[in-house]
Amino acid sequence: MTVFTVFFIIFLLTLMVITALAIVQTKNLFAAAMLSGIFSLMSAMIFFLLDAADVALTEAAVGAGISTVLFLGALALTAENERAGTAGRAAALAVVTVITAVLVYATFDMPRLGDPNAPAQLHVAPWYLEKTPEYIDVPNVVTAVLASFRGYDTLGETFVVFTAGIGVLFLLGKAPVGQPKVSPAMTFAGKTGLRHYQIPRVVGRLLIPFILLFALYVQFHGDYSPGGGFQAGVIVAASVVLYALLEGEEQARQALPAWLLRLMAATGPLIYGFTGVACMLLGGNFLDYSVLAHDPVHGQHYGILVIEAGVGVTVTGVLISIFHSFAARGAK
Amino acid sequence: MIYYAVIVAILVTMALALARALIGPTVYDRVLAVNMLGTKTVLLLAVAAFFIGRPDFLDLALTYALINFIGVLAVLEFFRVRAQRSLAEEKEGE
Amino acid sequence: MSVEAYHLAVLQVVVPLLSAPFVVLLRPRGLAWAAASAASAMAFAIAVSLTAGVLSGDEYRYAVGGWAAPYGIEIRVDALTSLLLLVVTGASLVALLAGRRSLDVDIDDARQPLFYGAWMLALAGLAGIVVSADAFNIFVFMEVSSLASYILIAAGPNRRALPATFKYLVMGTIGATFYLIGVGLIYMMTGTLNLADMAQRVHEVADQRPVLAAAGFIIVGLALKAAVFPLHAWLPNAYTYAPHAVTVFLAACATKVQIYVLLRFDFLVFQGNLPGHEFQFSHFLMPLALLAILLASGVAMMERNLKRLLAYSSVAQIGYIMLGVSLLSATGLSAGIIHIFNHALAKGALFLAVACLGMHIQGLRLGDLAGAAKRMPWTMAAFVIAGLSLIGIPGTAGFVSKWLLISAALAEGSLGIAVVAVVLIGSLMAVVYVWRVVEAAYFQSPQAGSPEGRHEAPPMLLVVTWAAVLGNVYFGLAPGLPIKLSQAAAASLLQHLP
Amino acid sequence: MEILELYNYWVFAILLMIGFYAVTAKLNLVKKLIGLSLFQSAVFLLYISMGPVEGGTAPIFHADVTGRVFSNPLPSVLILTAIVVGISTLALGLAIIVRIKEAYDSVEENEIRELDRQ
Repeated sequence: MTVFTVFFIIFLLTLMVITALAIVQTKNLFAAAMLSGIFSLMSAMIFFLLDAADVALTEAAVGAGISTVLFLGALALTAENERAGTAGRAAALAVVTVITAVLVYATFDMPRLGDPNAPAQLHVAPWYLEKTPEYIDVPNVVTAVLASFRGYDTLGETFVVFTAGIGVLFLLGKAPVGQPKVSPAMTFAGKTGLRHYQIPRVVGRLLIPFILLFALYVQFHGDYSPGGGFQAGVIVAASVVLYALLEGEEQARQALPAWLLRLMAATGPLIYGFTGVACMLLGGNFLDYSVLAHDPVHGQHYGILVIEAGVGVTVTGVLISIFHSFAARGAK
Repeated sequence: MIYYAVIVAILVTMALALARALIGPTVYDRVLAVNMLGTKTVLLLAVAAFFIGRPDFLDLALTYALINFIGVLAVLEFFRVRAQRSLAEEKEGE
Repeated sequence: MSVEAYHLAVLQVVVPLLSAPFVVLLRPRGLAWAAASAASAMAFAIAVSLTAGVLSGDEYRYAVGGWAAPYGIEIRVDALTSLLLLVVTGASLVALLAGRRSLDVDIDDARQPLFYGAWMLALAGLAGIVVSADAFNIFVFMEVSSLASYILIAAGPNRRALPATFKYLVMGTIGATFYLIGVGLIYMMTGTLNLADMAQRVHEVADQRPVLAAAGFIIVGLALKAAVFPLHAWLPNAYTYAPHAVTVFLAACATKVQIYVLLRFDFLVFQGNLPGHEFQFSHFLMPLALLAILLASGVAMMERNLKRLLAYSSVAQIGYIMLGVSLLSATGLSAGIIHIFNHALAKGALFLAVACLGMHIQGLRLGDLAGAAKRMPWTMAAFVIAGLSLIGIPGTAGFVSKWLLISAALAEGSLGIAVVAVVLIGSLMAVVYVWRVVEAAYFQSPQAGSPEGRHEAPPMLLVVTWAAVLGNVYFGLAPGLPIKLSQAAAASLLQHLP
Repeated sequence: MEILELYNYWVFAILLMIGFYAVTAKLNLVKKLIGLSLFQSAVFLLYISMGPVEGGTAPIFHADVTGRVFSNPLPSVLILTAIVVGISTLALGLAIIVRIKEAYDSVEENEIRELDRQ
C-alpha cells in the first residue's frame, strides 16, 4: 500500500461518492441506471486495487452488465422519469445523520487499511492461505475457500440465484390483464432487435463465439485465475443478451427455448446438491469432496470442478430466463 | 515512473467523462460519457495490473471491454424501442 | 449416535432444499403439491427425530464439508434449535396440507410448480437459518428464505399483495444488510465467523467501538426482520394480502426464526462479553415490547379486516415474546421461548380457520362474516377455541406461556407488577378483538342475498384446522414437551452470562 | 497519512447512507431499488477493505509471484456471495415493479397508496 496507491484509491472513492449523489439527485431514471453502471465499474476498479480480483471481475459483470440490462428492460416497461419527489425528507435525513455518526465514530478504533496485524488477518485467513496447497492444491485460494472450505455458503448462493429465477418466472409468467398489448417490435429487443444496423451486427456476430470461448476459459480456469462458475454463467448470459440485441429476442428464444432454460436453472442446483449427497453416501460429510477419489486432494479437484459446473449451469439458465421474462413482457 | 504518469492521466480523463455524464444535458451525452468511462476503466485496469505487479490479471480487462460493448448496444436498443413507442403513440393521437 | 442420526442435522436443510428444483420441474396438475407435501412431511419427521435425540441427551454438531469450525461451516442442534425446527417444519406441513384447494383457486396450474418450489425454498431457508452456527451462513439462508417468501406473498390474489411485497422486500433487505454490516464489523475485530468462536474472541475487543456498533446493527437489523415494534410496518399488509395458506405458514414461523437468531447472537456473543450489554438489551427491548402489546392490540381492536386484525395481534404477540426475553431471567426466557411455540400453534390455528372461511366468504371484512357461524359451524367453533388460546384461557396452550410470563415478572419486584398489569390489559384487549369476530359470526344476521344453509370448508382443510386446534388444547393440558425444551434452551442461553 | 487509511470506511458510511436515504425518502419504486443496490454496494466496500495486507497481493498463487505475502481471501469469498444476493434481490424487485405498473399504472408510492384507499 504505497502512498500513491492510497491516493489513487481515495480519488476513485471520491468519484464514487459524487456519482452516488448524482444517482439520488437525478429525476431521469435512465440517467440513474447509467450512472449506477459507472458506479459499479469504479467500485470494481477499487476492489481490484484492494487485492480482490475475483470480486472485481464479478462486480463489473454483474453491476455494470447484468443490472444495467435489467434496469433498461424494466424501464422500457414502466416509466423513464420520476414523477413524485421525496416524502419524509427530514425524518430520513435525521436517521441518516445518526447512523453516519455512529459509523464514523466506530471507524476510529478500526484497524488501518492494509494493517498486517489486524484481527481479520490473524485467525482463520492465514490458515486458508497455508492449508490450501496441502488440502486442495489449487492456486486460487478464493476458489478453494468458496468451493470447498465454505462450499455450503456457495450452495446457498446457488439456491439464491435459483430462487430469484423462479420468482421472476412466477411473477412475469402470468399474462398481464387488461393491458394494451404492444407489437413485438416495440418490446425490448423484440422481433428484430438491432438487425438493421450493420456495423454492430457484423462485429457482434463475430464476437459471440469468442465470448463463449472466453466463458469456458473463465469457468474452467477459475482454479488458476480469477473466475469460476458464477462469472462464466454471467458471461454466457451476456453473450445470449448480445445475440438477442442483434437478432431480436425471438431468435434468441428459438436458439435456447424456455423449457431448456428452466431445465438448466433447475439442474444446476441439483448437480451441486447431489455432489454433496454423493460425498455423504461415500462415507464423508455433506460436501466433503475428499472421499470422491482415492486421493483426497484429487477428490477435492473433482468436487470443485463438478460444483462449479453446477453453478455455471444455474446462473446461465436463470439469467437468460430473467432477461427473456422482461424482454417479452407485454407483447402480443 | 511511466505508470504514475499514465494512471494520473487516465484518472483525469475519467473525471472529465464523469463530469459530462453528470451534466448531460442530452441522453446521448450521457451514453457517450458512460462508454468513454468504460473504456478508461479497461485501460486503467490494464495499467494497474502492471503497476501492482500482477500482469496475469489482464484477462479481467477483457471482461470489462466485453461488458462495456454489450451495455452500449443495450442502451441503443432501449432508445430504438422508445422511439418506436412514441411514434406509435403519436399515430394513435392523430 | 448412529451414522444416520449424525447426518440428520444437515439433512434437515438438504431435503427441502434439493426437493425444490424437482418440484419446479413437475408439470402435471397436483404433482408439485404432492411432492412438496411429501418433502415437507419428511422434514417434519427429521425434526421430530432430532428433538427426540436432543431430549435423550444427544448433541448434534456437524462439520459441513468435513472442515472443522472455525475454518469450515458448522451446524448444530440443541434444545432451542429443535423447538424452532418443530415449529418451522410443522407449520409448513400443516399449511401445505390445508392449503391445496385454496391455492388451486389462487394460482393457475402453469405457475403452481414455481410456487411450490418457492415454498420448499422458504422452508429450507428457515431451517438453514435455525441449524447454522456460522454468522455469515445465517445471512445466506436468510436471503434464500426471504426471497422465497416474497414470491409466496406476491402470489396473493388481490393486487395489493404487490406493493405489500415490495415494502417487505425493501425492509427485509435493509434488515438483512444491517445484519451483514454487524457481522462484518465483528469479523473485522475478531477474524472469525463462527458464533461460538466469536463469543470467545470478542471478549478481548469488547470495549472497541466497532464491536459496540456491530451489536447495534445486528439487533436493529434482526428486529426489523422480526417485526419488533416499531419496525413492524411491513408485516400487516404482507400477512393480509398473501394467500391464506402462505399466511398460515409465515405467521407461524417466519418472524420467530429471526427472533431466534437475535437470541442466539445476543446471548451467546454479546451478553457476558460486552460489559453492561444485558442491561442495555433489556432496557431497549422492554419498553418496545410493552408498547407493542398495548398499541398493536389497540389497532387490532379497531381493525375491520379479519386477516389484518390477526396480523396486528401477531405484532402484539411478538411483544410478549420479547417481553419474556427482556426479563433476562431463566423463567422469563423460557416464557418467551415457549410463547414462540404456543403462539405458532394458536395463530396457525386461527389463520387456518381464516382459510376455511375464505373458501366461501369473499373479502373477509368483519361485516362479511355476519351469520358465518350458521353456515360454517365447525370452522367458527375452531376459531373460538384457537381464539381462547390466543387470549390465554386456562386449558389452552396460550395459558401456559402467559402463566410463565406472569410468574417471571412477579419475581422482578415493583417493576414486575407494572409488567403483569400490561400483560393482563393486553389479554383483555385480545378478548375484545376476538369477541368482535365472534359477535359478527354468531350474533349478526346474515346480509340479505347471502346463501342459506350449511356450507362447510373442504374436509381436508377442516380436519387439519381441528388438528391444530386440538394441538392447542393438548399442549395446554400437557405442556411437558415445550416446557422441557424451553427450559433447557433458557438454561443454555443464560450459561454465558456472568 | 494514518488517518487517510480510514477513508475507505468513511466512504462506506457515506455511500451506505446515500443509498438508505434514497430507499426511505424517494417515492418512485425504481429509484428506491436503485438506492437499495447502492446501499448493498456500500457493504461490499466495507468487507473488501478488510482484505489487503501491506505489500501483499491477491491470494492467487502464480509462478511469477514469489516472495510476496498474500491478502485475505475470506472477504472476497463473502462478498462474491453478497453480490449474487444483491443481483437476485434486484431482479425480483424489478419484476414486482413491472407487475405493480401493470396493476396500478403507476410506479410512484404516493399514487399507489391513493389508489389503494379507494
